[in-house]
Amino acid sequence: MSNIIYYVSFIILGIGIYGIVSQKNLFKQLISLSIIDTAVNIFIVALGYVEWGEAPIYSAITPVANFVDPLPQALVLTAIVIGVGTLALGSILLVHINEKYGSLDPDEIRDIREVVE
Amino acid sequence: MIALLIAVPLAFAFASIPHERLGRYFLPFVALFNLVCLFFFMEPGQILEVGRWPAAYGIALVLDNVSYPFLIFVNFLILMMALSATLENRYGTLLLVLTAAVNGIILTGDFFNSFVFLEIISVIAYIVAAHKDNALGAFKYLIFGGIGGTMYLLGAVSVYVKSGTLNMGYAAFITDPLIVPTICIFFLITFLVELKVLPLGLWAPDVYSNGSSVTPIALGSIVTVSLVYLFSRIFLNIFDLPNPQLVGILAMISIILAELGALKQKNLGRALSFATISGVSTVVTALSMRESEIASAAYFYLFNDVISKFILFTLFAYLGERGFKSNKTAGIAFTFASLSVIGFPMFAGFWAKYYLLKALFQASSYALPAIILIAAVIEAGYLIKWNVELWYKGEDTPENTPKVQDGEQDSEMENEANEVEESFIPFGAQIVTLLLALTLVVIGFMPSLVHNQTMSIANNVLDFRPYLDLILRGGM
Amino acid sequence: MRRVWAILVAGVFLYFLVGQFLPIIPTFGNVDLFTRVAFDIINKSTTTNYNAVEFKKSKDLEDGSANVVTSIVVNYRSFDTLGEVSVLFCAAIGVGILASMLKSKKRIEFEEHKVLMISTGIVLPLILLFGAYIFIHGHLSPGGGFPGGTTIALGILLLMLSNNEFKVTDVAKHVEQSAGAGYVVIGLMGMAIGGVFLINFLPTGVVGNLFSAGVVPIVYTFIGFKVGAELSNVISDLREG
Amino acid sequence: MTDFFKSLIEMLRDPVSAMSVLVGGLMIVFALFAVEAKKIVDSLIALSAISLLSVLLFVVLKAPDVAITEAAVGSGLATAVMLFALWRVDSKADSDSQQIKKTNKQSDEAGEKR
Repeated sequence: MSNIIYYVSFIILGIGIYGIVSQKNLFKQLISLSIIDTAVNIFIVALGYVEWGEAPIYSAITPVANFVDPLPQALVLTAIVIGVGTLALGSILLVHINEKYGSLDPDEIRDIREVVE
Repeated sequence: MIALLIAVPLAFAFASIPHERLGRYFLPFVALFNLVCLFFFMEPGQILEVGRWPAAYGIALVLDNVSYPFLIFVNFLILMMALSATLENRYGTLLLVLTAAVNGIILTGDFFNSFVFLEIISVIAYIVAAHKDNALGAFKYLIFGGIGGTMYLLGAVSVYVKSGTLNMGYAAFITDPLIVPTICIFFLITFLVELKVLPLGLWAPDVYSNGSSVTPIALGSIVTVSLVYLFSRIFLNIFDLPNPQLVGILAMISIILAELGALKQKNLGRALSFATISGVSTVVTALSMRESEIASAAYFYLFNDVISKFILFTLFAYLGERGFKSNKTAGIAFTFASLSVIGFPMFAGFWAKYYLLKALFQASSYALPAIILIAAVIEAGYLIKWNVELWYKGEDTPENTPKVQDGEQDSEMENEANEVEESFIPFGAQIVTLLLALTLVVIGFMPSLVHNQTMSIANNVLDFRPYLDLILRGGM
Repeated sequence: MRRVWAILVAGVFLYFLVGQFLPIIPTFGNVDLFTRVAFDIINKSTTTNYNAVEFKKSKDLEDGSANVVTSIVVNYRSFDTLGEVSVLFCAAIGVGILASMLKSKKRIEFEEHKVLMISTGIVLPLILLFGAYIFIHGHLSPGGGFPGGTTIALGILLLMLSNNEFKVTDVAKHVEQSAGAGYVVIGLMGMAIGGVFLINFLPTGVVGNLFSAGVVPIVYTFIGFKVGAELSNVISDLREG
Repeated sequence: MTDFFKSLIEMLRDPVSAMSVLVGGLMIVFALFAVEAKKIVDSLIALSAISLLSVLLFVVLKAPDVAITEAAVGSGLATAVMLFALWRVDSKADSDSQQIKKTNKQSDEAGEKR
């Protein structure tokens, strides 16, 4: 079982960080933040994978416990919902910025701020 | 019993949805209830296992000699804020949830639970930061806070993977010390962002200078105190700080940069926010040295810095850059607070700096004292400049422009003068700022009041044994 | 210039992750569950001694839900979920505050679509039923309060898309408030009966039955309603502006 | 060279590695596209695709709970919220035709959850 999935999530995490630092448009930064969230969630669930384990639910198919580690999954459940909460706030903040400064590009915003102050 | 500190604010927050103004009236009573509960019904040395699951499996709330004084200080600040700030319609509900989250982050003994409370505090901070049409500052804070939160999550899960449990006491006991530094890097990034150490704290000046009476106090004092607690719990009590010299140097650079930044600010709000950054960076530098003397001095410094910034930001929110001509009491409180920040002899600030320098000289480390003195000089520079400017704002303008309507320039002076008359400070804010200014003076005369507390905190924080015994013993 | 700087930062962080962090964590898949807390949580033997849990057979365990992830989220670490619910609560309030402060009150209108109107009439009850199914069976099948509530919110979003007159009224606020208060009340009832906050005071029954996991289905129903109401508020705030 | 291919095939035999290579590779492409796309609408659609692909990965990693939550919350709601914000942000430059295209995408996405 090679660590491919770790490398995949690390690369996507790297792309997310690259996106936040390199993109000027604020909307793109919010999207990169969401990419980072997804990458970290995949990494955490992958940390809990047991090679021959089943989905951690007692059912007719898996009546006896031969499960994957359920705790990282419970943590990711919370992390996903927190990610959406932050995202919803970020979107409404972007609408505010666009309404006040007319654009989402920090350079144009900086010029308008000089004029305003 | 301990869970009431978190359940009651949440219950009131949920109950205050129907009417917008309801939350504002619940907040002072909830803060008072917390303080009464803390003083009369709880004493340190307790553990509460939520849902009666053993500490390693479920979540345990730990009330020991370190979290007890911090809880009292934070709830006292929340009560002061409830009285002094003018809250818009829904902000009361948000601050109730903030009370629950801050109590939670201080009490919890579980890594992932502190991540959830950290996220609650961050979400509320983004909303409060957007107050007074400051959406850009709030968005920048959201991006930094988002990265910080994800790093904390990675740190919490890697602790679980290596130690098998999420409980702070057990995890520290089990993980082998070799891998702790790499895991702590994740926590370190979060604290560098949240505690505004400059390269990662660039969001702070925009957020704190939006001129609202809620944002700098809720974020600058209440959240900062609870995050300093979490920083010292994780890096002094449970794990040890990865390469502390590097962190110390980074924080020292941040002090100097913040002071220089504050010096050249035209706007009082931005100058104060840079001053806050330098204050918290000083505390972080001192804490990163892991000496009980220095840590106790750091907590004293934090106490003085938070209270004086509370006064300065509240008065800035109400007065803006109008002078103190019309309300002398506010002026006195403002001057007391700024003198205390500089470290003037008869104020708490003097003792804060004195204990810190004494402890540092005993530990024979001379880099930080030099920087603290330089910072004090720069602080004295711009704070006195602002004080002088604000005190003599109203006087000199009427002399050189005789009272005759002869030019636009004159009418502009005219409406600025009578604008000074109109600017009133709500009664609650005046009382609170005066009360806090008095506490600064009282502690200036009797520093042992606070110093004994900080000594006991520092001794307890650096000693992991009682914390683990508390968790192993289990309890209620 | 910014790209170079970004690549540098991402590169340094990736080097730290792959070089320093990866060797520490166990390779993918060979995880020894015995060393982890999860082993006792799977076998539901944190307070009692270990005896194998059997679907539809073992009775009155310390936690009765068949879905182990649900038992962690709502029973063992129920405090996280309380915090989790208040994150969404604050996000919904935040969007409400900020949306009401917007000056340009411009409502997003959609093109009237006959096909969409009719298909929504057929599909919407099924979506709401599916959402309710998810959070009622939270302790048996995968899913729970959060996906169930979100599915309901998406059903309401579909309703918004299909006809413009639809408005989310104050009912959503009251549902959100009562569901949230209900969750905290269950925590306090646990405190009153069991002496400790958020204890599972109802009998847990046989693993696998519908009424089996004590407080868990009730808590998940509250969370389902609360999340559904909150997120439809968020969507309607964004739309009304 | 042959042992490289042999190890590659041997690795692809086990479902998780095979899936993580295929789906992971696709996600990396979408992530790069989302970051570098000129128009924000395209990067939003790419983001929604990443969420949906991550649902596949969660299913393969034996995490059905997380898969359902990510499908409903991550791709369903996050995309809807950001689309609404995007319409408000560049509502001036936006034409009606674009809106219709979006509503169809939105309704079938909510529909397939039925």
